[in-house]
Amino acid sequence: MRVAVVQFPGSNCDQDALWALRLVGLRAELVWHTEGSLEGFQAAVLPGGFSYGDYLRAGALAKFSPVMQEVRRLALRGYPVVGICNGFQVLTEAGLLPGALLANTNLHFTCKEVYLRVERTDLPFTSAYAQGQVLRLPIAHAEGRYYADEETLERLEQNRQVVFRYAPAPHAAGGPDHNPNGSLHDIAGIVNEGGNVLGMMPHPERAVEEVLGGTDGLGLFWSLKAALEVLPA
Amino acid sequence: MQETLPPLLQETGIPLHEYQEIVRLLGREPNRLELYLFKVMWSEHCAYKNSRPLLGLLPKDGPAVLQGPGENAGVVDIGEGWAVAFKIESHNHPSAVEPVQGAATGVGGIIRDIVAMGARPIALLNSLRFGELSSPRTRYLLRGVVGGIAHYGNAIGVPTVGGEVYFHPAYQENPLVNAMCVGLLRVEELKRSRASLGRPVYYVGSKTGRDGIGGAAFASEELSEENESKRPSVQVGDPFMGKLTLEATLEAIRQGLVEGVQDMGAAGLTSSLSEMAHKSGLGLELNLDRVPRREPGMTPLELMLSESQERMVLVPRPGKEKDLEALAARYGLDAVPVAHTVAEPVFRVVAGGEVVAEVPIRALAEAPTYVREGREDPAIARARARDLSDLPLPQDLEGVLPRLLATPNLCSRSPIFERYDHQVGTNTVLLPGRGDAAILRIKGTRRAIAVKVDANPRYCRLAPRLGAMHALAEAARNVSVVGARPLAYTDGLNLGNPETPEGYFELSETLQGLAEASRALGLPVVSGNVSLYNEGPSHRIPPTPMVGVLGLLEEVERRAELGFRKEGEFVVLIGPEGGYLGASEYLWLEHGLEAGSPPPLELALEARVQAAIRELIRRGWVQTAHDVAEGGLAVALAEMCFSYGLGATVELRSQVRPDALLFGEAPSRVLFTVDQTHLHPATKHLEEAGLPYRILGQVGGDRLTILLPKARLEWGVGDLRRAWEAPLREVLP
Amino acid sequence: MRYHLTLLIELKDGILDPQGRAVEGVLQGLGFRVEGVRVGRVLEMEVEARDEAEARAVAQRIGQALANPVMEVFVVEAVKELV
Amino acid sequence: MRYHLTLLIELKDGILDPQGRAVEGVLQGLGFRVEGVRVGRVLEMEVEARDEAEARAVAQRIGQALANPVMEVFVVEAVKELV
Ligand SMILES: Nc1ncnc2c1ncn2[C@@H]1O[C@H](COP(=O)(O)OP(=O)(O)O)[C@@H](O)[C@H]1O
Ligand SMILES: [Mg+2]
Repeated sequence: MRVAVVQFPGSNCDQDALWALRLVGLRAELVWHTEGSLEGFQAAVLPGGFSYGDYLRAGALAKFSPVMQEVRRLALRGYPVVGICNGFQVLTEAGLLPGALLANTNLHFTCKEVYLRVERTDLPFTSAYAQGQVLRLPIAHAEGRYYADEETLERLEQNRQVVFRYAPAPHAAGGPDHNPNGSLHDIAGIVNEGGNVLGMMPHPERAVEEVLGGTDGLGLFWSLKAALEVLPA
Repeated sequence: MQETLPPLLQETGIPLHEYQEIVRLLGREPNRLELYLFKVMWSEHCAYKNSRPLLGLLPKDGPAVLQGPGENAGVVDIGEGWAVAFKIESHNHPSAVEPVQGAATGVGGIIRDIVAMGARPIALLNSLRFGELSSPRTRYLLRGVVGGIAHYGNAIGVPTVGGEVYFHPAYQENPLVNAMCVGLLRVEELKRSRASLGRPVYYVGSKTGRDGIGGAAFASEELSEENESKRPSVQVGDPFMGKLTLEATLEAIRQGLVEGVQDMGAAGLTSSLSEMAHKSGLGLELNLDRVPRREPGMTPLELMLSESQERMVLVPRPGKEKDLEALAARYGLDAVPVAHTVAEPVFRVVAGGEVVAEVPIRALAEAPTYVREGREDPAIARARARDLSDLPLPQDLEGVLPRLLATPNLCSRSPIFERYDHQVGTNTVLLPGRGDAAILRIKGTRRAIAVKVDANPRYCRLAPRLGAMHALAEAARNVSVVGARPLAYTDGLNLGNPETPEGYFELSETLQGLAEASRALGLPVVSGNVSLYNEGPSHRIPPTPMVGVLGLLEEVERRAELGFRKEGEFVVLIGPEGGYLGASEYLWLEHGLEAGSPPPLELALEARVQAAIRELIRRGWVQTAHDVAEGGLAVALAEMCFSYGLGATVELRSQVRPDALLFGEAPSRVLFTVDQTHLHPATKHLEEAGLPYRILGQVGGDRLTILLPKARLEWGVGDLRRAWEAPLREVLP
Repeated sequence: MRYHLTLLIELKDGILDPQGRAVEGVLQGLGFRVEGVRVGRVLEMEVEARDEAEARAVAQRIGQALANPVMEVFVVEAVKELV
Repeated sequence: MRYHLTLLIELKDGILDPQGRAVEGVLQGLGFRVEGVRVGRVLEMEVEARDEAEARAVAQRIGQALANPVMEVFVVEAVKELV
């Protein structure tokens, strides 16, 4: 089972994603964005970073990279595709996920820990989590405010496509502060209708070892591994 | 000839005696381009004219040192075949002119220095100085500088893991922005700025435009109304190109394609190429027609002086030229052989088939140095001598602590570091705000490094020599209290005009202090930067030696953070209870005074305190430790409550005046916590080490309670925390 | 022929524009009586084309490639022949 | 009277525009024959003014307030009366 970690010019969490995937025993390899084929890969990760400097708009220029055709093909065939942070932005820009990611309402890059609730566990990305489990994960982005029109939002909710939602810290008083970027419906991560393309703003690959201060991201990689084990090669 | 000279000298600002020296070295009059080459290479920034003799005082050798000063960055061995390259660099003047781009290009520049050593950058730090926080200009600069650091560091993917910020009126006209970068490399991949004879020298990266023409020279001039008009065209940082250039350079090194690497920083092509050739004991011929350009019509002078960013110099190994070109093409970068080394020791510039400049390479590289007479500013001596014993005691001791926590110099820095990606790379073990130094683990080993940069402007202003000693001692202490053994340091020396007796006095005192502390603490300097002429019309900045210390943890699990974590743990203080009011933050806040002497520093004791806390951490007995710095014991204790919202009750018994007891400052003091089981072995270790210590109390509850001989003070941790968090949040929402 | 193109890419009406709001706050603070401030991007560039109609068509295609229809609209603001 | 103002704030000539360069590279990769791409900001807003001349003067002052004189220039692109 091979996982492609796509490197766009300006990606900078590519090595981190690779490290996390390998930590759970997945065979992961870097694939440069000019690559014309993802033959032999059963999953793709679009890592965080600043593809094309995030110039014009985060993710806007990466959607033209040749490798995106192949990512699209993989997705259409039902293989898991994960976009983390900038990868999520690329997936929405490329139309593989609905909606868009706009500038945070605070107008600046924000790096801190947030909490998110797992809304669905019947996915290749979340099977290792419990329904409603609250995860502590880091965010690091300037354009993470999820936006979609009313109709799209409603469809997302009806189809249960919202996978992660920003939530208050467990045992905390609560309040409106838990949403770090102003995303609609507190959305932190969504899947496509088929449930095989995930985009999320928080960084699960930054929370995979105790020494980094938390392991709540590991579940995602374990889930992916379990899902890939039952996929036809 | 004679009559054409004065305008040219006026235009370049080269003093007559230096011009005469240039004529002597050349054996003829220089042409205009040649004179400009001298101007930039003989600028303070490139040539260290005033500081070089004094820098000689610093110890530069140590068992861990693989590369000392003289290259793009210093390198130390951290074991298991790994080494760490690090350096600090100033970008003060560009940041004063355009804070966002000035700070961004400062970050980009120091990253390239690290890459030039063959190291992958793994951490950034910065050291910032502004005027008073209440001033609109300070706010504008602070927002811009923080924005610029975030813009570049976040995008290029190097975590910004630490730093320091001080506000002081003397920086109002001349803010300081220094950036430090740390990189990781395999010992065998260490690169230097070298080329062998007859090799082509490649220009790799971004194209050359009219950016920052004359910036290096500009960096060495005082800011004044008059040279506003001399403003170079602003250099713009491009972290995207920076990232591609970084990756291409490191890949070329990993694949064994290159023999030498040099970044193009201040003074661009002129400095990078001439210095590389000089260090290689060779000459060099540069063909300007080959230089990739962004704009039409650039003159040789503009090309030679341009400080366009994101450019590197790579010297391929024989036969690897095509591989290097192909690699650069893959990243969409220009890679052009613009020069080649020659045996004749000259720097020759060719344009349009003609030699437009040719000067002996030594002459460029070896500028005259100056040793001057220094004299202390009597006003400063008077302020230092001021007797503080008659100061009234505050009416409301309890009220002082929240006010102190809310001063710009002590309040929470999270509104700043939240804007920096501090985790990319997944090596950051101790996040900003969580410990006195940042910790980064080394993947594939159990090792980690710790880094911190420090310098207290009040101490340095009132007593430059002692202040510099404090800067090194404190940076090293910060590294020690997280459990790491300091190995070496880098220093960013930011001072005023060395041509004034007061400025030279401060420079020379600063270096003598650093040298003394280095020897006593056994820490060599491996790299650094000197930025002089930092003054405006009415203020000279305090001498500001920003010291960046790098330390090693052999086992990353054996470390300490600063927050109280476990109810019931005992709070222990190493060192005396009472501090000094001289030069303290308290004195400034409550009495509006910057006066008195900074606290005395006993370096031998300092070294023993640091060794002791490291040992307690190494044995696994201590997981929480914090050094007692500005604001004294009360502030240190409050800070320890903030990470997890846990309070403590402690008792102070000393009979010194209560404000000195609570808020007085002194070095060589460390607070730590330890559980019941390890309390005895820990205190026994301190006794054996002959160190004074006292068990002050215990962790617990959500209040901080301090019992004094004649008073009981109590605060809600939440209240203190709110006071501490508010001030910068207001500026950086 | 060479043409200079100016394209504007702006947020659709009704989509929250925090940057516009921040600028509005600054301007109002300075005493300007402004409202409804919106911040977008302007792109300027030069292209080769046979005639103005072709240049305009190219501008349209570039706008389509660069704007995100989920939240943005683009306008070809100007097409000018260069001499 | 109410006026709608359109201001363009762009980088001065000669100042590196990393954004423009990246966009240019991508457009060329897509086969567009473009050159000299520059990316700036466009601001749209409404103001109260007695007449067009005043509205234009306000637009000038706003441009001065918002553009960074070290790196940027501004152009008042349009002043339109609203009905
Ligand atoms: N204050 C200092 N302490 C120690 N080394 C210094 C100091 N200032 C400069 N150096 C060293 O002198 C050399 C030249 O510095 P610099 O011109 O800043 O290098 P670069 O051109 O690579 O930025 C470097 O090796 C630097 O580390
Ligand atoms: Mg260098």
